[in-house]
Amino acid sequence: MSEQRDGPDLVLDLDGYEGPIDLLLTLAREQKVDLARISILQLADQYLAFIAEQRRLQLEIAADYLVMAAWLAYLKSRLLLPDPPEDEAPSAVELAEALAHRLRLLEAMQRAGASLMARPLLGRDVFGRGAPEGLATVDQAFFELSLYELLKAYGDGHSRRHGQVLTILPSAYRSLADAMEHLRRFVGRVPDWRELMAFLPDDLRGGPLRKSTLAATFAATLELAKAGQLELRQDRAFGPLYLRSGGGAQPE
Amino acid sequence: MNERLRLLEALLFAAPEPLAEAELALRLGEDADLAALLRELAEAYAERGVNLVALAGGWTFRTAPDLAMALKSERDVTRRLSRAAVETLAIIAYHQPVTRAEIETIRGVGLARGTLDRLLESGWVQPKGRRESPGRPLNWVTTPQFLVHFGLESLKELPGVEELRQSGLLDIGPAVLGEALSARDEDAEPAEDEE
Amino acid sequence: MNERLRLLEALLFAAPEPLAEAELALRLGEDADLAALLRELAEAYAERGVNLVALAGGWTFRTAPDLAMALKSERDVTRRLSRAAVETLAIIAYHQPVTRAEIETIRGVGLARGTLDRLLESGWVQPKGRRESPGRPLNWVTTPQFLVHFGLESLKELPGVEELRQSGLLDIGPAVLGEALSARDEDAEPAEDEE
Repeated sequence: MSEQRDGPDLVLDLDGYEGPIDLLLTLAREQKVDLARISILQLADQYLAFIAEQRRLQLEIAADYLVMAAWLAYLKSRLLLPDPPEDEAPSAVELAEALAHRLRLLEAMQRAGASLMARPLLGRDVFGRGAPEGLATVDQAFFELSLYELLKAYGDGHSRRHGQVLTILPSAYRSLADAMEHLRRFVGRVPDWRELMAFLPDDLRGGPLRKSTLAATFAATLELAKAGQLELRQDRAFGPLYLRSGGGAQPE
Repeated sequence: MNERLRLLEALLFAAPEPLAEAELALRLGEDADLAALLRELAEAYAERGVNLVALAGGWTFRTAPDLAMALKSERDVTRRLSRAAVETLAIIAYHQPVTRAEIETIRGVGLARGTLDRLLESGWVQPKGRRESPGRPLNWVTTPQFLVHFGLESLKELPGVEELRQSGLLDIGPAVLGEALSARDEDAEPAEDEE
Repeated sequence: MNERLRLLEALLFAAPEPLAEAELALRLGEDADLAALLRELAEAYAERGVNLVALAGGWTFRTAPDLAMALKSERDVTRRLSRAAVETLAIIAYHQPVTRAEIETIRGVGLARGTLDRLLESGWVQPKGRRESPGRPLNWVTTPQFLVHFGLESLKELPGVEELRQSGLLDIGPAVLGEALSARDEDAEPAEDEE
C-alpha cells in the first residue's frame, strides 16, 4: 500500500497507515476474526510489538502512534488487573469496548468509501449527454405603458417643439455690482430713515426678478454700511429694513 | 437489444460533438456493419422525442425539431420603454403613416437604432408599405394591438392637440428661465444617449 | 409514440442537469401523469445503451453502467482521490452533519489541510451551519452534486446506510477514550482553516 502524504503538517512515518486506529484495524484484520469478537488484549500486544519493531529499526515514529502505544499499555495493565472498587472512571472492559467500537466505526467508513468509489461514477463509468442542447427560457417581453404616459410624451414633445422662444430681457439691476452702483447714487442724500424697498427700481418691485434684486440690494447696503457710508436699522426680526446716510461720512 | 447497437447509442449520446463514421468504426470494432447499425438506430429513434441525425460529417442525437417550441419555456418579463421610444410611439400614433426620417424631423433628434426595434417587439407598431418618395422609405403605423392595449376603439379616439392642451397635457405655460434651459439641453443631447 | 412521452424524452435529453419532477410537471402541463410517463420512459430505456435514472431528486439519462469499459477510453478518468479523502468523504456522507473534529475522531488521525479542500473543490461537500458547541465548529454535509456524481437518488441510497445505522456505526460512540484517541485537539485550531 503506497499512500501519498496528505500534507506537510501530518507526519506519517508508518508508510501505508492512516494513523494509529488504521494501524490497529490492519492488525485486527490479521487476526481474521470478526471485529465484534476481537481480542483487544491480543491486539494491544501486537500493536506494542509492532511499535517496538519500528523502534528497533530506528524508524521515526509519529507522536500519534506513540500516544496510542502508551494508552494501549495502560489499557493492557487495566485489563490484566481487577478494576479498583468504587472507581468512577470507566472500567477496563468499557475502555476496550469503546476502542473496539472505534475500530468497527473506521472499518465501516473505509468500506463505505470503497463502495462509494465502486459505484458507477459520472465521468468515469457513466456519462451524461455530451452535448445537451439546453432548455431555453425565453423572456416574453411585456411592455408597460399607460395611455396617460403616451399622451404625456406626445404633449411634452409638442410643447418642446412649439413652445415660444423665450427672450429674457437684460436686467439693469441684478448683480451686486449693479446694486452698489444704483445705491451709491443715494448715499449722502438720505438724512432720515427710509425703507430699503423704496430704493428698488420701480419696474422691479414686483415680478419674477424682485427677489434677486432685493437680495442684491440688501447685500449692497451691507457693503456700504461696512464702509461707513450707510446706517442700517431693523426694528424686529423679518421687519422692514431702514437705511440712511452714514453719520459724519460725507459723499465724495 | 444488440450489444453493438447499445454501445453505438451510448457513444453517440455521450459524445460532446457529432461522431464521424471513422471514429465510430474504430470504437465498435472492424467487423461491425456500421451503416446497418446507424440505420437501425436512426429508425428506432425516428418517431421519438430525440432523433439520430447526420450533422457536420458525423452522427449525433438531437431533440426532434417539431418539439423545439415545447422545449422553450416562456417567462413574462415586464419591460419599460425608454422616453425616446414612448415619444416615437406617440408620434407614429398621431402622424401615421410616418417614415423614420419624418419621426426624426418631428422630434428634432436622430432615432437611436434600437428604438424602433423595441417598439416592434412591443407589438404596437409595424411597417406598412413604402412611401413613393426618393429612397422609398418604410411607412410606420400602429397595430391593432396598440388599440387593444390602450383601450381605444379607433385612432380617432386619440385626443387632438387642442384637447391635449385643454387637459393640461400640452401645457406650454409661462416660460421661466429654468425650464427654457432644460428644454434646450435635451435637444442638444446626442441621439445615442436616448436609449 | 405518445406526444407527452416524446416531449418528456426530449426535455430530459436536452437538459444539462437532472430535472426535478416539479420542473418536469411544469413543462408537461398539470394534467400529465408524470409518474406514469417516467415509468414508461424508464422501461423503454431499461435495456438500451442509455438509461433513465433518478438522481438527487431529479431525472436524467446516463449511459448504461455495464458499458463503462467500452466508453472509458480517451475519457478523463476522475482524478484519483487519496485514501484519506475517500474516507473523509464517506464519513461526511454517512455522518452528516459532521464537524472536522468528529471526522478526525473517527479516523483517529488529524486531517491534513488539503483533504477537505479537495472534496470542497470537487463540489461534493460543503460547510453548512455551525455546531452549537464550544468553538462553534462548522458542520460539513454533502452536496446535490455528490448524489449526481455517485449516481444516488438520495442519501437514503448510500450503500449499507441502514445496516450501519442499526448496528450503531453511525454513532461516534462514548467519549471514554478521551484525549488518547482523538488524535489532536482540533477544536483549538482556528476556524479560518476550515473555510
